[in-house]
Amino acid sequence: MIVNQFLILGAAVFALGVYGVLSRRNAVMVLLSVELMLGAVNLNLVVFDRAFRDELAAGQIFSLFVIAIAAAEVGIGLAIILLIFRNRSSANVDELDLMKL
Amino acid sequence: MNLDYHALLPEIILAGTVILVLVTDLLPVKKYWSAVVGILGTAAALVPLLTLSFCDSLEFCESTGVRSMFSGTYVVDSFALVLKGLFLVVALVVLLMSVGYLEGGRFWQGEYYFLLLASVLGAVVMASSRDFISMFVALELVTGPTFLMAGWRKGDDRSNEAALKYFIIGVISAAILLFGVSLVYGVTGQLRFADIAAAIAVRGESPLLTIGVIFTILGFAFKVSAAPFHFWTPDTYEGAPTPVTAYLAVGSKAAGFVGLLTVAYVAFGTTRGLWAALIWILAATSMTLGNVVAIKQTNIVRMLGYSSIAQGGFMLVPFGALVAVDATPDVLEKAFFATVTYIVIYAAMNLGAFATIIAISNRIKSGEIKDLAGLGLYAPGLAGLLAIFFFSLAGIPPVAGWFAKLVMFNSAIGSGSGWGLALAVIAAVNAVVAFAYYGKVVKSAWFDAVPDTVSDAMKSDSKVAPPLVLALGLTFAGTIAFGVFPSLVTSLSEFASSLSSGL
Amino acid sequence: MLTFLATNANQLILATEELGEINDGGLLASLAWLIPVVPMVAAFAIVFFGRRLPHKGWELAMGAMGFVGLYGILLAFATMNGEITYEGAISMGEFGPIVLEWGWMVDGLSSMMYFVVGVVGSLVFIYAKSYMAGDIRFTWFFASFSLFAGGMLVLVAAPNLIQLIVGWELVGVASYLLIGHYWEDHDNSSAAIKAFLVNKVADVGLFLGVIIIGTTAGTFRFSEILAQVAAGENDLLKKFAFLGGLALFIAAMGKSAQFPLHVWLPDAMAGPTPVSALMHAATMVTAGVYLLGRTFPLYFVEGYAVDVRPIIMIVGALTLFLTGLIALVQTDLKKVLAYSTLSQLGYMVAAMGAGAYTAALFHLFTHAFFKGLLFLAAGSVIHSVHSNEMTDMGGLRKYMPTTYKTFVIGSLALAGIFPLAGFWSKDEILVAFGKASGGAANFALYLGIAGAFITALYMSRAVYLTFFGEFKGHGTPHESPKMITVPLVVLAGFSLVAGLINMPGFSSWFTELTAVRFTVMGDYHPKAINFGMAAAGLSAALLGILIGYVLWSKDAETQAARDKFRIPLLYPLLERKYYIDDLYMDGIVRPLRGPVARAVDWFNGHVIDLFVNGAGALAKFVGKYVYRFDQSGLDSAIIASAAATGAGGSVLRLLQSGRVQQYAVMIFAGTVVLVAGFIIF
Amino acid sequence: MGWFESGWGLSLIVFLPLVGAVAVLAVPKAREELQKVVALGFALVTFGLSIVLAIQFDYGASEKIQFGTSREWIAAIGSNYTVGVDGISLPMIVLSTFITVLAIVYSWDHWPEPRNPKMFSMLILVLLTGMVGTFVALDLILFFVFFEIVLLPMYFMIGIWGDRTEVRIPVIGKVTEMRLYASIKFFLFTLFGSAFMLLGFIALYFRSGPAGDRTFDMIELAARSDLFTGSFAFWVFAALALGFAVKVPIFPFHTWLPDAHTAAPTVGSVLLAAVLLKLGTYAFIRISIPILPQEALNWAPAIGILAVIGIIYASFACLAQTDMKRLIAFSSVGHMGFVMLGIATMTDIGFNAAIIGMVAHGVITGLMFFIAGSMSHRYHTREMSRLGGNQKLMPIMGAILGLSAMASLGLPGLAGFWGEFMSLLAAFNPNPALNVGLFRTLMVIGAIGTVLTAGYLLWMMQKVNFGEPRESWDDVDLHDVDKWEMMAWVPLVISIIAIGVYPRIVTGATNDAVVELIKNAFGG
Repeated sequence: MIVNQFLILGAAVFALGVYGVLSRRNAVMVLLSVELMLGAVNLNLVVFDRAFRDELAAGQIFSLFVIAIAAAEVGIGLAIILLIFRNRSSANVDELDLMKL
Repeated sequence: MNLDYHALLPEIILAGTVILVLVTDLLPVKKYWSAVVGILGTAAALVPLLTLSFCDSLEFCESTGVRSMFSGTYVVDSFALVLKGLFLVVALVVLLMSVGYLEGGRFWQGEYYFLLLASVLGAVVMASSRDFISMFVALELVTGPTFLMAGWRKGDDRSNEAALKYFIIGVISAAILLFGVSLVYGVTGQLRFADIAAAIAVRGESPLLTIGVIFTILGFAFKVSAAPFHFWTPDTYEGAPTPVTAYLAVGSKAAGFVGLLTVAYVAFGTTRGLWAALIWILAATSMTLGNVVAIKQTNIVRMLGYSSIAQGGFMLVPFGALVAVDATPDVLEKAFFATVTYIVIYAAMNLGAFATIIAISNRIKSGEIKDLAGLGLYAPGLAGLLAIFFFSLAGIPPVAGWFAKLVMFNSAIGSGSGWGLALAVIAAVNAVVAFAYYGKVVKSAWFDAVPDTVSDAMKSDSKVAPPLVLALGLTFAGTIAFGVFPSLVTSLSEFASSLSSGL
Repeated sequence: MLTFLATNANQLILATEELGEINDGGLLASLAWLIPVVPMVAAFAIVFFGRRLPHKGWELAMGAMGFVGLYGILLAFATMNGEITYEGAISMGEFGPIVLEWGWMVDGLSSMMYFVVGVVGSLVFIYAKSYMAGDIRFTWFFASFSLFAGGMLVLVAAPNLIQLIVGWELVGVASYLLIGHYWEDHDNSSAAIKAFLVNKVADVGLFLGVIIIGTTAGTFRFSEILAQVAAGENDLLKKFAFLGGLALFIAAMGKSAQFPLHVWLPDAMAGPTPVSALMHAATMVTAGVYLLGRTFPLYFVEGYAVDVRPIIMIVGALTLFLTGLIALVQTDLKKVLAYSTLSQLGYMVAAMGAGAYTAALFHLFTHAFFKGLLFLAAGSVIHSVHSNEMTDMGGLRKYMPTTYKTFVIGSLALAGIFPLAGFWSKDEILVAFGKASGGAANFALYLGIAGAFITALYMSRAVYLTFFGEFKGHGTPHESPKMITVPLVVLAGFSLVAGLINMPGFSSWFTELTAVRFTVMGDYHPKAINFGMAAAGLSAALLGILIGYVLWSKDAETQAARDKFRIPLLYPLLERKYYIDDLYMDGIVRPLRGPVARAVDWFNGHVIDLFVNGAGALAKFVGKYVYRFDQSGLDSAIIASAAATGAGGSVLRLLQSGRVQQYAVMIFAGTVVLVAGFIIF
Repeated sequence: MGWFESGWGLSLIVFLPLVGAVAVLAVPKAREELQKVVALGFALVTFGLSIVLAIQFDYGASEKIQFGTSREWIAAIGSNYTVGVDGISLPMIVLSTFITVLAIVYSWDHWPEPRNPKMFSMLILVLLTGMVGTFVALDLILFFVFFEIVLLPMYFMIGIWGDRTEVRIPVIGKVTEMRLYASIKFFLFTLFGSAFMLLGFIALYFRSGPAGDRTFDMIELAARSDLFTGSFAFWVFAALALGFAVKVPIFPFHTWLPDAHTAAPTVGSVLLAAVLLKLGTYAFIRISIPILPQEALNWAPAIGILAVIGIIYASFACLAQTDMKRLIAFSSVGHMGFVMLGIATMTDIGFNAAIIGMVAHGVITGLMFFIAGSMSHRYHTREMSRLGGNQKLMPIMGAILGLSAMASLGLPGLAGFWGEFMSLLAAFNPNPALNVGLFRTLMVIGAIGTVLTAGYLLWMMQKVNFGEPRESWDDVDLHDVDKWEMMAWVPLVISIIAIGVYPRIVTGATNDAVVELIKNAFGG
């Protein structure tokens, strides 16, 4: 099993997610970038699971939980973004500065 | 699979309440019935906790020692019992605080209680989780609803903003945590804490493990808002409805600590040098940053945000002091004991502080510290409570906070290491600095003249919602009682320290 | 016994058993605690009830003082029948090994002092009733006056050093109250403060002396300390005796107003005249001499504080000479007398230094009468002309015959004219100077004879300026009432005959009286009169009177015209009192009260608080910037890092991102830093 | 009276005032008379109990802990509710309850503005609990708790009823009201000290034995003083000393004091000066020295030097003051310097001197602050340059001021003398382990300090009491001492004279205890 390559891929995807989170102005895009990071996590979990040939398949099961919860979180996130969009007609994160110093 | 329903009863009752609240909301009754159901349900959930705790002396209860389920991934031990009890009590107080608050504004009430109780359910589950899957689920159950609650003042831009910031930072932290967990899994092949500890003991440390551990711990650092992962805290605290802030500052934070404690002690117990050093840094920076920045704050809730960062730092001190210490069970237990004690006391006094602030801002319609001026003249009762809770936060005897600080110092110095001592000294200086801003609030309320912004109507309006009075009473009683008879807390936290000895 | 004492000049008499039977004084001595207590109680009683009494408290004061006077007379007679040594003590508290005691002592020395204080005090109190009549604080005056006498009696009765301090300071505080009696006037309260502070400076010596002697001896009781001195076995005490003795002498210099701590006494004239009379005659200034007398063996027994003696002699001699000269240029009658007191105190102190215990005390004794007399007479004059200045007097001989006569008797006694009291005592002192060996003794002898001359000179000046010539004041002076003149006459009587009780070759009653049992005597009383010394002293005095007559007997319009001897340099020097007051004020007091005090206060607010408030300011400052960084400083941090790495748009892009993303940056950055740190270390 | 001796009596003295505070709280705000009566009643009963304590006390065994008890309090950290009285604490307890009664009596008709008798008397009672608690506590943690409790009422007293004149804060440059600056400065200063003190306590605990045999008990720790050696002892002593030194206060930790005393309302200043400062010196005698005797000897020269610097420094600072109350405040620094000098000698004489000095300073400076308060109440100014002729305007008050000034400058026969003189005496022969030359030098400098002390007090008297009154006071209603003032002050005057004449009132209780303490700490 070629673990290292997958690991590098996972790390790269995670980093991509980080980049997206940091650079995207639209909240939805930020949310998607976070999903990317979680994707990297899932990848890792599944790869390790296979690498260990885990009898309980714990990694895979964990990744299922992650996917499910990520979906829930996206739901929450979209709800909040919707709320903001409704109040301000914009979902840009750089406008979130009401509580600026 | 053999389920111990007695042990699971609190979760079951709470889950039932969550559903019941949702159902009540649909019924054509007054909205506060949801709250009543929630309060009753939460209180009911406390009953099995008590029977479990005093199992040995109860006839109908079957003593089985530690109740471990699902192949050891879900454990109801004394630690779990104490923390569950804490979460439930915190939930009760927050519910009491919320009732009046929600009545006064344009809010969705039923869903609010539903979300709050769901989050509490997560916290209760968290206390028993002994593997990463259940812990992650519990953690998300704690956090998820709070994202929504933070934005509960739906028409208020600040509240929305608070919610979004909190959400984004929250999910990023979750991602970091998960990434760390995935690496730990990769190194050890295990997700159950006990197995991870065993695997690490066998395999020893590796860079990958180090990265995994650090990522995991830092994921929790977000929850306990330790610097430098605290940035969301002040904004969110200020923007969120105050009862939610109270819950975030106490319930959610305590849940974070529960996770941190369990993970650090049970899963990573064998790489203590690593996380202790990490936490040492987090503790020192949190205390210092929180305190120093809090001095400059003008909004009381925002100030409490920084205060809670600093208090979080104090809570981390006992762990940080474990750097470079021989792992005698005594020392480990002391640190554990100190943190649990601190959490319990912190819960009482911080909730009290928030409850008082709710009562006050209901009256003066402001959250600015300078607008508290003259409170002692027209509302001595509230001003007195304010003084008591803030002095407690500052750690002045005889109100509870001093004892929290005492056990914190006690464990830091008791660790016997120079690092522990250094941290104690940093904490001591910080404890003094902290008074500068806690004192500022008291000063404003008691020493300053009544400003023009306070109308005569506000002065004469001495009405405080009855549930809030109850909340104030509970927290007041706790703060005083824990301060004067600290053994009330220590018996709890000693009971809870069973986890550390399980190493 | 007399012969034994008299024939052994400079020889120690260690064998105390040779002194004959000791009498414990019986009931009289055991009740002597009443002597200090009665005036003290009277003082308090006057404060609380005085105003309601018919004589507004005077009767209490008078009663107490009269009681002391009678008791003093009784004790004096009892002592004549045989030496009494009695020491009573009540324990008042423990400080570790030290037991504090209140006690009373009855022996020759203290009996003599009881007698002087009691008799002179009673006369002054009688006098004061009339003198102070109509004073706004009549009652308060007698309360303080009783306290004054009471304090002195506490001091005299003290059988231990610590009680001595108590009495010593009580005298000081009472003098403060009395000198500042007319406190509405700023100068008077300043004079009172001056008296208190100068004495307080000397009290540093007293404190240190008592501590040193008491601690090294292991006891504060005079009897035990002096017994140790006699036994000569306490090496520790020997080692510290010089320092302790010197310190005690400094204390004596303060109370007995020795040069250069004499400055307070002339200013103390600010008080009412009876105060001056009592202060100069019987209480306060005699305390220093008394202290030296009480601790006399310490300075006299070889191996102890003998090296202090030359210092004592020189200080005493300087005082008697220098202050006598100042008296020559005073125009205030009371100031003349004040400087004369200083001069006489110089004699007493120098005599103590020369080892002439009896002579010094004898001079104290006689001086009490004639100086008391002179002050009361001066008061009588002042009362009648309403001025202190001799320029407002003159020719009073005609108006106030009794006062005039008694004043002249006092003056002659002071000048040391045979056979008045002053002659005998001064002569004895001069003899002592002559007998003592060493340069200091010679110095004292020459200055002593010169002093006799100066004394006669300024006293004759005072007599001529006051009582002869034409009256220059306003109104018509008249003789004072009986209450004032009777004490004058009584004191004049004492001034005439008091010297006879210790006439060499004739009587030694005083010597026997003051010979204290447990002190190791190094004292002597001349067996026969030393005609050479007597002639020297007497002729110096007569010369002084003669010159005085030449200079001042003729009346003139102005004081300047009468003071013909205006020697350049010397006269202004005397008028400015050798610039010592100026030195103290400008050199010490003003700088301390002004610049030094202000500097300390400034230091408090600007240096110590610099740290205190600076810490606060620093916390706020740091808080401000940390907060700014926490909230928005990220922008600049990112610009900096972007510039450093040279990264292009991708990093700068972050600048435009929202706040929440900056938080995220911090989180990731923190994570990376921590991970990197832990991997590396 | 078995119950009294079993520890209940002592606990009653400690907590009765607290009950009183609650009782006052229960009285409706409008019923001021009742509030006053209740407050005074509780204070009087407490005082009465402390007198009973003093009567029942076995003076023959004053070195033993009496009326003591020890109950489990916080088992988890090994801290117990251990209280007791010995000869050292007894005078301090009586002093505390005594002064408190007088404070309430004085307040009867002199409530500071903004008028709030209810809260004010509650704070006084809470303060009393803290003060007495500190003096009876024999457990370090218990001590710490009471030590800190004292801060709260005082903070409020200064902050609410303090001086409202605007001052420019040195260094920071902000202009604020005196009371605000003083209250926070007072609190932060003390808190800073006590934070380190607490660290020291905990460190002692962990060094006090193997796990399971550790203790916070002061008596037990003193018995185990051999365990505390080396650099450990050095740092622990430093930490404790920091906490106590701020409270005393020892130069250079004193700058909170002039501000706090000046800003505080009259009764606040009185209690602050009379009792609160003694907590620090008492703690030195009770904790630092018995537990860390060897280290105390190492530190003694430093303490002695700072004490004497304090004496001289405070005198000069006093000479520069124009504000009467501030002058009295600064004089406390000097007087506490004498107390600390006595302690620094590490001898029984010095300790006795320190304790009697503490008591004397309590009654004397307490009285002076009372008078200063009453005077500024009448004249509406404390600037000495504007006063003058007070003796003429108010003869009785002037006389009492004079008496207290005389007592303050250490006039023998009045209370202040013994502490001062015996401290100097003790410095001549300090503990054999100390440098004799140094302490004798300190003795001489300290003795010179007495002259300066006399100087500033006499000049104060001259400015305030003497001279002709200014015309501007002609139309002002300046009544002499009123009955409440009389009732509050006469007992103080009597005690000043009584202690001055008969020092056994204090040393009779303390001496045996002190001798024993010194013997246990330094041997022989």
